[in-house]
Amino acid sequence: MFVLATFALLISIILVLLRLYFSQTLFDRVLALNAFGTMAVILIGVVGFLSGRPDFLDIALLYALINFVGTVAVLKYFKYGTIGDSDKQTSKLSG
Amino acid sequence: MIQALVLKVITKLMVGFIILFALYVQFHGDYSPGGGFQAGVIFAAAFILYGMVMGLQNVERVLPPWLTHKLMALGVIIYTLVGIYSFFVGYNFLDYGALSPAHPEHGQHYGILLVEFGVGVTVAGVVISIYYAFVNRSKTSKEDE
Amino acid sequence: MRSLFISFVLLSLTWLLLSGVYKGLIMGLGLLSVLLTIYFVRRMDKIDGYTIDFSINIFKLLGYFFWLLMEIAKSNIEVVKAIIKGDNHINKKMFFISTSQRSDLGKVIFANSITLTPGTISINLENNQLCVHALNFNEASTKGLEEMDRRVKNIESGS
Amino acid sequence: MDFLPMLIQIFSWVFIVLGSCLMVIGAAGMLRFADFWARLHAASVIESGGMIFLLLGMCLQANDWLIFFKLAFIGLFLFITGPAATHAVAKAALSDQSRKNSTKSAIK
Repeated sequence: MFVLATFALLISIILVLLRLYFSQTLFDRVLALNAFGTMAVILIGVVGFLSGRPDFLDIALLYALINFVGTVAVLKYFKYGTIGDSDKQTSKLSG
Repeated sequence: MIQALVLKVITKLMVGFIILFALYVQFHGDYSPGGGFQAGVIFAAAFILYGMVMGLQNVERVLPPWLTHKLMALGVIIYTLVGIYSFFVGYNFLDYGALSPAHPEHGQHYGILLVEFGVGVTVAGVVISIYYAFVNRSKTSKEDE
Repeated sequence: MRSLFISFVLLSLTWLLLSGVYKGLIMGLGLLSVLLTIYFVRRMDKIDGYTIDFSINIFKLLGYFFWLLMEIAKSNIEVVKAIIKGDNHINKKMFFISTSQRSDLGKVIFANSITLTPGTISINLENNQLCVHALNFNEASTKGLEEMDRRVKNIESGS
Repeated sequence: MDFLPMLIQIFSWVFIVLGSCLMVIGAAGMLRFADFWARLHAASVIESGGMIFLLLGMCLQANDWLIFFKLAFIGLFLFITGPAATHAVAKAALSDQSRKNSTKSAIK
């Protein structure tokens, strides 16, 4: 059963990576990256069950967290040009 | 500061759990995968997320830059003090048995815990300092234009 | 004071459920960790001056959660059908819907529920107006969203 | 009492197969749709349906309370942050689109 789930996840990861490769805009890539992250989290859990060592779940939780932070960082960087404060940007727009 | 209300509320909700998860990884180094380095990175990730969503001034007031610089040194000091303590009591450098001569097993447990704590503090300090340095650099380079 | 107690209980429960090692030393470190976390979170709340208003009825929230799971299952079937039919049979539309929740948390729960059900995605939340993008727009979808809005309003405990 | 474990096994099989199917269909949808806004919905199938079903199936297979709770935490975390991330992507894409449109009309 877990072998089946692993194969399904690997196939969908390959499909998403193809999307990542053949997309034109940035947001397509961020979207594909986000979906890839979700799949990777579940793949870690499934492989942990498959090898009979489910203590990988800590790593899966960590990956979910880093995926969220990374998505926010990429979006913020491409919207404002910095991952820090964007007050300068707003003052530039208004002034 | 991001104006999206959804991101703001979600960040405020999750940041506490992220910090707690970092401390959990820190103190369970010998029961599950993880340890000082990962814990430091998660701890820093919580503050970086907060800084990205709620603005740089806020995060710099929660954890001032001078404090992160001190934290970098503090971790190394903890690490070294553990080593030097065992040195002075008459063991080898970083021989954890020195921490509890009657039960060397317990001593090793405490030693690993302390050394991992030092590693975690240093990594958290370094990663947050890198974030501050990176952000301030991009700010000044924009002023140059 | 009440929020302090709630956050302490929640964080301690999280630690105990995650940890699995119930020895004195680790439990003591857990207590220290919870206190440190509460210190940081209170500090953040004080500095940015934005606290989340937790006026939510927990039992109603659980009931809503199961209703939401049913909705997710239903709309998953719809979107899978749309994917199999392909590009020519979809009717994309972007429209506005008004939110009637009082607290920020209620609005965010509503927006997140819309995004969680496949087929509708919340795009922009501003001044009680929520911009929604639907994959297969018809009359029933606005009705469903209005019912969801009513249910989310229902879980907010009245002051 | 042999009935209950068998029922649990059957349910976890069904959930895992269903979740795997939803994952593959969602990924195929991301590849198939031509438009970014349609792809958002395909990604949403992956992040809600497939994720929930696979994690439920794994929860039923867990033979330890600790593993069960860790899976529940992962599920809850993805349940809360996944939509927020999708929302952020959609919002950024919308503002980018409107900015491009406004510069185009300004040039005209």
